[in-house]
Amino acid sequence: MGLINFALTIMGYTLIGIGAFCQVVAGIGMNRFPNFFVRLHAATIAAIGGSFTPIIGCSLLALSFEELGAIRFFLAGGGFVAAVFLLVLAAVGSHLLAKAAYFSKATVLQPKAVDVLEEDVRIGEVHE
Amino acid sequence: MIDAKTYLFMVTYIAIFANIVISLYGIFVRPNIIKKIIALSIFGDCTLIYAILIGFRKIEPYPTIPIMTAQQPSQEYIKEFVSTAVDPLPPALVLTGVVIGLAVMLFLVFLALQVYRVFGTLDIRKIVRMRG
Amino acid sequence: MNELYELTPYLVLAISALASTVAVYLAIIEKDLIKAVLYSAIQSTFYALIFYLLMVPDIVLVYIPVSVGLLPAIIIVAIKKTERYEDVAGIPKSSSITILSLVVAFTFIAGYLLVLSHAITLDVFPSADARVLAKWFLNTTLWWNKMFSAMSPEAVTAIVWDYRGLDTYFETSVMYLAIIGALALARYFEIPKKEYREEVMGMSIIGKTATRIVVPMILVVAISIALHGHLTPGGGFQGGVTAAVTVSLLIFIFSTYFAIRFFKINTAILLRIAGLIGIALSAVITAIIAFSTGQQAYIFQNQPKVIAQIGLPYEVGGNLISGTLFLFNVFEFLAVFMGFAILFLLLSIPEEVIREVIRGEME
Amino acid sequence: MTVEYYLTFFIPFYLISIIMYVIRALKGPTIPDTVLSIDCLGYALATLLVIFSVYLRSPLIIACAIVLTLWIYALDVYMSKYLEKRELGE
Repeated sequence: MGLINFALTIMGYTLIGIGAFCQVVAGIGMNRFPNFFVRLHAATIAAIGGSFTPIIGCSLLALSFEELGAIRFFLAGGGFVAAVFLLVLAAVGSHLLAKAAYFSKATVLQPKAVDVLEEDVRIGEVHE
Repeated sequence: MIDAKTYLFMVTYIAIFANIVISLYGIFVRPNIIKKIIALSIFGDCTLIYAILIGFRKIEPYPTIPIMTAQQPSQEYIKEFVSTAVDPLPPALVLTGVVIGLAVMLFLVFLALQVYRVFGTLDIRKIVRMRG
Repeated sequence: MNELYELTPYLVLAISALASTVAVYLAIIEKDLIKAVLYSAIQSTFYALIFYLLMVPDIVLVYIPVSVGLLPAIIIVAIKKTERYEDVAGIPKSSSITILSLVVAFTFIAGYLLVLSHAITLDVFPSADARVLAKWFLNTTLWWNKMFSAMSPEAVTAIVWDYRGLDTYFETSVMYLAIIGALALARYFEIPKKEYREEVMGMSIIGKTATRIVVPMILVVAISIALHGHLTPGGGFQGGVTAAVTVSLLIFIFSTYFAIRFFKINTAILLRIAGLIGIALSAVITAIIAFSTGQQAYIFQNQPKVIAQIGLPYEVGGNLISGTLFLFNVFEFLAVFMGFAILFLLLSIPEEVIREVIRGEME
Repeated sequence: MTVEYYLTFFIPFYLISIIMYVIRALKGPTIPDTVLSIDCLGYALATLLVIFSVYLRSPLIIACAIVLTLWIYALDVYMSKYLEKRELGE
């Protein structure tokens, strides 16, 4: 096993481990946080830390996986494409959902400390 | 004879059978047409999974997909492929079944919308009473 | 005795099946239809994992778009146009107990049948051996003898469009009939003529920008799934339903009036008919060539057979194209994509327009 | 067998988090909570699909993960369109 392969393997396992940790943290947060807008925070950890990172890690691991032959580049490329889609779409999806949930009042805002958006809407800077 | 893998596989089999029973209850007892459509789609999915379960093979360590990765396979490669790949016939039947199931569901949804526009309700009991 | 780590796929299989049972139970007894749809989406994602672990990637590629994407979308549209809550006035309160007793009874029956099948055949259910027919298909899908082969490394696409091509042809026509039925129900409805205005219509600017970037990427992925259908998992059906997401994204994120710049209903119907004619022509293309040169041929013939020596080339310039399978995949992609585009455009017609039309018909 | 051996250490964590997302999705008091949990569930499942495609040594099945990420986004879009007050086509 060459040095580059060894480095790729170690990096792959490390990223997958970070992803596992982030998933568990996000799962706990999803269950313990009080309302929807706080849970968005857990969702970002689940999407970026918990999914984007380990998919990249799997791609790196696949690149170093010489038993598969030339087809391992297919696996690595597919993993990178999936990661890019996830990076773009997870954030946008959360944004659309949060905006719709706020303006349609489909979810409760309690407990809240401060709601700046409400004041902006009242002044007229933001409108929906 | 029955090892841990077979036991876990039987758990899957029985859980999906439970899904069939629950969705049949939904189709027959629940009054709303949209709820009936949801239950019908779940029932269709369960039957498709049964079709796939028939084609599965328990091979050590795990079976492979019915797709070759070599463009010009040798005799030995084909022999190994045949001895490890799952049955390709159920996927071929299920593949068209999924798409046609979706088209039929769409037609049912269009019918339900038309029923709502004409009768003003989706409750099957009220629609039956309105006849005449 | 197996090593413990070899059990992982089977363990995940069992866990996802049990989780899907919980989701199905809640989806059926839920009074709020929107929540019922979401619970059935959870069930669908778990079923996708089950299909994946049963090693049938073709089904996963077609099942995820259909059951996670298109079906919830359509039912959500239907709920938005009709009523959200189910009226459960007449149903007895003990319905959950009824379900549980039914489930227990029938599960015992299923377990009994399973044990009976083990006892009769003296073999455990996921058998280690495959059926003779399956072995035949797997053996001949890419073989040195072109007489019996489909010359495609993917056995599923070979069965769908070569070995059992006539079945698939009639199943495609069933789907065509369902779409014709929907078109007939919506025969007098037209999309109102309005200009698309960027600042008033659609969702927020972030969503629009991201969708503008992503839609071409989705189309590229869909086309690559469709065109590589004879080499990798995928094919016409899978590519078509993946591409149908672009139409739904354009309608939901921008508006119908933006989407009909690209997909007018009549154009979509024309392209769909072109796809279906293409499928029919690909089915008889070897027969046409054979009759024009005075030979014999079968319908749905791909490679040369014993008494019919005409066949399409299975590779062009060193690239495997598997004869007619490539053509079938391209035309099926067009037909499925445009069929779902038509249905989405019909679903997005505003309800006031439809009600006026129906009032006019009744008077 | 080394890859299977090491990946088995990580897979239970993903399973635990998936079960936690399912609990929140089934419990979620309002609809946006449920949709958000289904999002996270979908992303965790996509990760699990990629990991299993390395685990089972079948590189061709990676395309499923790409399609899953696309459609989870589509579910978001549908639900936020439902929650908005405007007509569907606009």
